[in-house]
Amino acid sequence: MSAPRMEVHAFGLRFANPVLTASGTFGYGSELAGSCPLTALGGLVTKGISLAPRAGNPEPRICETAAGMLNSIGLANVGLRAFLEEKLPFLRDCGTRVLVNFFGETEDDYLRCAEGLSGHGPGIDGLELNISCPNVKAGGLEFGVVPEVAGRLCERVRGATDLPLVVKLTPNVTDVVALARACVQGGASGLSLINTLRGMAIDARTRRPRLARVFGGLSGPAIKPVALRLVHEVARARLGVPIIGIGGIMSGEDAAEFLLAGATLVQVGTASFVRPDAAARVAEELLGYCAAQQVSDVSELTGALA
Amino acid sequence: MSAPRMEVHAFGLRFANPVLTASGTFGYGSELAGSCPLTALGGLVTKGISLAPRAGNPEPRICETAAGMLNSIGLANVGLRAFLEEKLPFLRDCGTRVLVNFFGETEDDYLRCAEGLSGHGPGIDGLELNISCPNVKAGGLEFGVVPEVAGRLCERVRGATDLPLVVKLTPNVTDVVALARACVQGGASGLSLINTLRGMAIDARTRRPRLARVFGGLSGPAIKPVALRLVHEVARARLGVPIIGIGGIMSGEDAAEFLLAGATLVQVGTASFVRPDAAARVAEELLGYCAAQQVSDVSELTGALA
Amino acid sequence: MRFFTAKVVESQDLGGAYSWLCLEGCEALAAASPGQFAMLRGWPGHDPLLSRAFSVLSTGPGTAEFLIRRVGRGSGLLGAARPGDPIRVVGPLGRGFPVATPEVTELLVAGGCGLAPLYFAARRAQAEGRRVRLLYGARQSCELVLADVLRARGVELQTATEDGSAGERGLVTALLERELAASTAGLRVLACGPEPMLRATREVARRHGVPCFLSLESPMACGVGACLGCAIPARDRPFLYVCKDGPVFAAEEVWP
Amino acid sequence: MRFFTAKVVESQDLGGAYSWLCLEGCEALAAASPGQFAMLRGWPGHDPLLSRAFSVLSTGPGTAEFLIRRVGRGSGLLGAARPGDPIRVVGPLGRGFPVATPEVTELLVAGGCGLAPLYFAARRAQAEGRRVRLLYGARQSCELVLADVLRARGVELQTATEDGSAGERGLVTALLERELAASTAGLRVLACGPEPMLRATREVARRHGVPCFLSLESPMACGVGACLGCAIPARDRPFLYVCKDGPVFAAEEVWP
Ligand SMILES: Cc1cc2nc3c(=O)[nH]c(=O)nc-3n(C[C@H](O)[C@H](O)[C@H](O)COP(=O)(O)OP(=O)(O)OC[C@H]3O[C@@H](n4cnc5c(N)ncnc54)[C@H](O)[C@@H]3O)c2cc1C
Ligand SMILES: Cc1cc2nc3c(=O)[nH]c(=O)nc-3n(C[C@H](O)[C@H](O)[C@H](O)COP(=O)(O)OP(=O)(O)OC[C@H]3O[C@@H](n4cnc5c(N)ncnc54)[C@H](O)[C@@H]3O)c2cc1C
Ligand SMILES: Cc1cc2nc3c(=O)[nH]c(=O)nc-3n(C[C@H](O)[C@H](O)[C@H](O)COP(=O)(O)O)c2cc1C
Ligand SMILES: Cc1cc2nc3c(=O)[nH]c(=O)nc-3n(C[C@H](O)[C@H](O)[C@H](O)COP(=O)(O)O)c2cc1C
Ligand code: FES
Ligand code: FES
Repeated sequence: MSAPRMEVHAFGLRFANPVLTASGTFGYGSELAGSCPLTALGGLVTKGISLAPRAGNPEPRICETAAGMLNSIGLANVGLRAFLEEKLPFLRDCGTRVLVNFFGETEDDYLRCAEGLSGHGPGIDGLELNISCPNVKAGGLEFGVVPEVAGRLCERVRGATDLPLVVKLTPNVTDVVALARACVQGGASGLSLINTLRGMAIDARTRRPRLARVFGGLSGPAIKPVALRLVHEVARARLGVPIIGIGGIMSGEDAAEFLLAGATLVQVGTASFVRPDAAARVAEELLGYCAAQQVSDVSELTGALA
Repeated sequence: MSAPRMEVHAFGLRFANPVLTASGTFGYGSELAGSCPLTALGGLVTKGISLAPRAGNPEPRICETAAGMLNSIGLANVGLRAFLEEKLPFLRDCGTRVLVNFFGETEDDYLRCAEGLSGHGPGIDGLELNISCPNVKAGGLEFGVVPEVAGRLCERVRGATDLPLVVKLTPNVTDVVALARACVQGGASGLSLINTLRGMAIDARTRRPRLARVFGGLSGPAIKPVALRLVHEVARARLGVPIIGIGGIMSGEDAAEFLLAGATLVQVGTASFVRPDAAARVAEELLGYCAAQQVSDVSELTGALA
Repeated sequence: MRFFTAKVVESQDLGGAYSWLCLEGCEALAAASPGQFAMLRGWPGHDPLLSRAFSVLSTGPGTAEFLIRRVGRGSGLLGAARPGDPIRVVGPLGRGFPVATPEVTELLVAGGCGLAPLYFAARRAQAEGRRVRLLYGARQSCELVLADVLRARGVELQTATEDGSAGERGLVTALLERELAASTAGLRVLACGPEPMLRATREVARRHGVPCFLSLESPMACGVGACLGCAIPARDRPFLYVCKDGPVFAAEEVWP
Repeated sequence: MRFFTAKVVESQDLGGAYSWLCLEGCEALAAASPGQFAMLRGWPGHDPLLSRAFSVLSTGPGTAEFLIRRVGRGSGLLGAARPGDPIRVVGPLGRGFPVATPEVTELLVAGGCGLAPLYFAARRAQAEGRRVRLLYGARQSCELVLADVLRARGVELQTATEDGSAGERGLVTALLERELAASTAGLRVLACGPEPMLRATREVARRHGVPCFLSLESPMACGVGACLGCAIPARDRPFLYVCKDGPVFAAEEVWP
């Protein structure tokens, strides 16, 4: 048998393979490029960008949990302008697809950020809209929990850019399918799920929360069963857009599980902290898996749960 | 300093210490009593009881995940009558507090089960109402996700029994505080949280779900950060009833964390599978923790997050 | 059933992905009978989380031996354990093979790592002066672990491999068919191995009217009847539980 | 920065909850300078999940040594590693101590497991023929690990313990105060240890007008600047990141 075909098409883009890095776990692309050859990836997703730079939350910002970690980085980022000036040049010719993750505290922030990220030619192949952010106007409730709110945001952002627009969903909701549907109706080109699960940790000796901001986002292998479930629920709803599966992927087999559950692409997050070459390794192992399982085209796996 | 006082009062009951076993992980009390002395516990919670016996789901019913496990036992149980005839006699004189967990597929099931479990004198100290069950009448949506539905169920069950009524909440919701509030308004004497997180697992080689019923409940250390967060959210809402903290407790320090987050009691679940004496050991370690931290009365810890 | 921490005394790689593990501090397993098992765990941290089920291979003064096929993470870690490593043990667990009277001849049928409980049964029969024969099948010769040991100890042994690299070429059930065709007097079949082999064994025994007992596997969380995770479909009720009703079942009780 | 799997050659329990670990296959760490660190991981499974940060203690041909204080699960597992065990390594990482010109005299101040980078600095200074003095404090004598080795190698060493069981009774900053009171000419203070000790060291150095560099710790996920988890409050911007801006900082850059 000839080598399995690993190329995947989604949102009008061609990806060399289905494995991307996840936002916030691979910096702006250059930090880990030395250990994780970008050309081995299907793509990378940048740290979340906002209109203005953000310093992030007070420390401690991270702590380890069983087979996982909590973070409350606070969406620290260099801001739109510095991103375009300082980070984009590297990404222009980095040898893989680039999705830029972005967010705002108001609808306007989101719109202006999407506009600002558009029209730069190569270097930004698509946008990933992070809707798990507190909505300042709505008193801190997240944009991503009420279908109408999320749908409206997608619709407005959709009008502000011509780039493929992937919407990243939060898992901390009763009915993810309702949200997903609203986003697709709002014009989402695809759906990324999942973002982190809300959690907390306490130091029993000091009696203090282990994160300065008390609550944080849980990621890593611990959340994989929840992530697979959400991907599968959304996939079964057949909303007509590709899904990017995210959550606890550490190996090529983990990636295959997400594809089988219904994802077209996957993202590798926390694994890159455990070993810097994780995403490239997942891609390589996924190729090995396809070869061993006599899968001639990796996209056959999508939704092929028996 | 004299030995820390470990006794706790809640729902009008005295518990020798704050550590109970969790429903579905300790059988009907006798299975593990040989390795886990019941007198060392604050109490035990039985496997969930329904009006009629239930055989449970097809196999495979369980699978391991990173620092956790999924189960879809399908609420297999001997049914109310056999419980009263065959299991209750052992519990009458077992040396610890007994809460009977129960559930139904309709409101009527719930009511009749609560009635059937009441008025038996010693052996049943209280009831734990599992509302994370598919509501047959409401087309399979769980009783535990819409505050009005959950509140109404609590109210009706409250009218059907004089026993302390603890309501066990599901974590798979956007707003657990709204649910908790509805249950307390419905007359709950206390709140247990959390039940399992909905998840799934896939065998990439066979392409099949690892559980016959595809979806299952995630438990174990993996979910502790989510459980602590939910307990803390509900505790901060100050609803005026004691909270039983559950989710991934493996050690006395884990138990202390739940108390600090706002729980009055805790339950040990999956840990009993990893070592049969887990709950007794957690109680012992919690005593050791109190002694080392110069806590003279364990109930001082409740909500004492710095 | 007891819960305790034992210590590795010796560990050997037997080839064919099998390890042999000898633990000390296992006084509590002295009363184990063939077919009973223990839940083992010997690694730090919560991943893997659950203990793994292994049949008792044999017991000595304070010691217990296990045969471990390294198929995944848990068995891989146990198979790689080194002398001095602590292993947490819950056991002895479950219902073993039925007790045999002197007039019974046990015909043991082992497939792959199903050898463990039958090795124990063979040695027990020898110790009790009962006649015993073992039919032992595997895919290839390197997987016929402990066959030499059994032969050296005088156990009557026939082997079969799928690739013909040792013993007869073919399945162990072909050996069984021939044995039962020759004579069935006083015979009782005890079998352990992969499910297809057990189903075939049951069928051959049924055809010849010979009582048959099967040692089954199923995923287990607790091993002690508390989780209800180890259900298998049964004949006269919906489910039986491998850890407490088994792992040894009369062939007609299960898989309706 | 490289990512590779090394192997334990030797491991020693130094007492006082300290282990000394020597790894082979560490050619990639040969270029490490004092103050740089590596992320280490050496256990199966996903729990613990993250690698742990350890300062390079010294490097040899293909080898690297680490001093490991066993304070929790990860350091406990690394400290208990045995010859042959595989250890995954990312390194060398971060910015080490500033390069010293021949006229600079480094005054090294170590508290507890803060010794590691200063041990490396002391040996490097010796190798380069620069004068170096080490002030080394701990709670009790058994925690003054490797002090004998340093003395035997001719490093000028003064010690202090809080309980007076070795060296002077008291804090290492008292030794520093005395040294700086005697003379500050050409001196540069390099320090590593618990935060209160570092703050006190900075204060003493500031009072005497001596340049001071601190090696800091913070929880880390990646060690390479990708997670933004290792933030510490800084003077002229909100945060600096220990793994990429440090772990060595000029004292006045941090903790405004
Ligand atoms: C009663 C009983 C006796 C057994 N005796 C032996 C024996 O003597 N020698 C031997 O080599 N093996 C024996 N097994 C099988 C052994 O338990 C599994 O091979 C082992 O659990 C695999 O764990 P793993 O982590 O290596 O594999 P993984 O595939 O990584 O395990 C994942 C999960 O599935 C479970 N699992 C996987 N395979 C099995 C299986 N076949 N049976 C039950 N659970 C499984 C594991 O326990 C674990 O929870 C026995 C099983 C049972 C139920
Ligand atoms: C740059 C740097 C260099 C270091 N050099 C050394 C050294 O040479 N020798 C030595 O013994 N120790 C050193 N440490 C501290 C060492 O990293 C921690 O002691 C270790 O991470 C504790 O892990 P644990 O699992 O044993 O403890 P746990 O408390 O179980 O760890 C829980 C989590 O907290 C993190 N954590 C706990 N304590 C620290 C700490 N002090 N610093 C950073 N993260 C921590 C762990 O990495 C882990 O993620 C260094 C730390 C840093 C940041
Ligand atoms: C340290 C850290 C920072 C993150 N930052 C972002 C971010 O800026 N935007 C975003 O959409 N997701 C962010 N995430 C979420 C990840 O992209 C991913 O959805 C999540 O971690 C689950 O995947 P994993 O289990 O593979 O890590 C972050 C996650 C981590 C651990
Ligand atoms: C095998 C299994 C069976 C369970 N059965 C029940 C049940 O019958 N009723 C119920 O309310 N919760 C049930 N639970 C949920 C537990 O009581 C507990 O809420 C959950 O497992 C989280 O705690 P843990 O992480 O300590 O296991 C079950 C859990 C497991 C693992
Ligand atoms: S393994 Fe838990 S009941 Fe059988
Ligand atoms: S540890 Fe990840 S950025 Fe510093």
